[in-house]
Amino acid sequence: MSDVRLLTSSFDPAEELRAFTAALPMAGGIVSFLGQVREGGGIEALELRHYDPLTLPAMEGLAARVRVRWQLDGLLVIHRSGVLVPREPIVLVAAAARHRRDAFAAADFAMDHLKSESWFWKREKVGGEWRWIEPRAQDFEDIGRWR
Amino acid sequence: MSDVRLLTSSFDPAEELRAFTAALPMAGGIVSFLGQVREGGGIEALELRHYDPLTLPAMEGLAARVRVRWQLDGLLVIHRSGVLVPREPIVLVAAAARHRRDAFAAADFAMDHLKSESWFWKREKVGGEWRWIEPRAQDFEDIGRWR
Amino acid sequence: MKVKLVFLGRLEEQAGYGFADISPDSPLDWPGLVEHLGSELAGAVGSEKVKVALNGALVADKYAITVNDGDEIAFLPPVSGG
Amino acid sequence: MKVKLVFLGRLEEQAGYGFADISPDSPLDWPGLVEHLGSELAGAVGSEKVKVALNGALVADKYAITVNDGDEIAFLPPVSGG
Repeated sequence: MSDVRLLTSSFDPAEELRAFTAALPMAGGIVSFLGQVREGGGIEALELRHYDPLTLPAMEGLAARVRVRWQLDGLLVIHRSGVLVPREPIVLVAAAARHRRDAFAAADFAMDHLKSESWFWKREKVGGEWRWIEPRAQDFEDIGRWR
Repeated sequence: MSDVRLLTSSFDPAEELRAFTAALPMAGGIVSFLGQVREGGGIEALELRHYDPLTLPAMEGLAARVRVRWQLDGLLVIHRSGVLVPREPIVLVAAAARHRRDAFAAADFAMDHLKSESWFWKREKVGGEWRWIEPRAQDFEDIGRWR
Repeated sequence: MKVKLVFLGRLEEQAGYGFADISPDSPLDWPGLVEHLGSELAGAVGSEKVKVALNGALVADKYAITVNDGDEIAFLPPVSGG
Repeated sequence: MKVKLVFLGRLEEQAGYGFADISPDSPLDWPGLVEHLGSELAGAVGSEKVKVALNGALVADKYAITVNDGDEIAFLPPVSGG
């Protein structure tokens, strides 16, 4: 079971995890990653833009690659688009597996690839000014671990 | 902030994660591991026994080691003791950090050490009979990765 | 003929708009396409780092595309990390 | 004097009880302590794999302990994985 969603309004990560877990009683372990808009650093808002024809299909493609690579009982990928304020959830990935190592690796891999390869363009608002966020060298290093 | 608890009755992992996340607005990423009693395989119940003078202090010691090793904003470790039925949560670990890699590594390390070094003895009930669960070679391999 | 251009990320800021329709007389190759853009934007989309999608499908070699009536061309700068 | 013995995990099953009080006449060393156990249990707790806690603190070398009045001795078999 893979559940991949691109949302344009806020979601509740705790409830999503509850529902995901409840649907997978045979999974021994569930690893999740939740990314939220950090409070502090003067960031007033974060905007994520996507391109409809590419963004969700690429997320679904990533989920399929993860499912081939690890033995999972379920995979959840939720990513926001639009304008977000501090404390709002941006991304939730959860991988359920019989074996703990598979769940950790799958969630970690999915996040590295979502961060560096998925079709989102981000800008942040600081002091009333929007500025685009550039790719980070760290993300390329992260993704390089899987090659 | 470290929150380490040894519980003798059931808990709600989704609500625990919600509260943990809400308390850490400056954390960009939260990685969690939830272990639950698997449904299936004929397992009717799982019992975890602990030894009061050692078990919680050792969990607290593990949390302190994790905090020294990675830059975290918060760490949550909840472990059950007592008799559990399928679908009940056994363990919840969550690590919140500014950097995703730290959160993944900290949660992964904490789980490997909770599984193989913490003072719990487990038995499971299958077909009305209790049987003790022995240490698994896999757990020693998992823990060896961190040395 | 009519062609829709889509600018993502900071290219939208450079273009001043997210979408634009152009009406060329005949199918366009890459040089023909970028002629419809201002020189600054033409330089920006020409960068190796900017990828192109034709009707929602990423193209392997943008310099080899042919744009026909009704096509949608999206210019995709590097995605943001973090 | 009075000493409390605690058996964890499968040692509890082998002992038939989780706790036991013994009343030795004088402080015990390791051989003196295991004399108070049945031979099967004495063999089991003698294994290198079984650790010992004295008054809630893990001891580095169980064969070197001295047990005094009021002490609690816990016998800890390998913890379960999974």
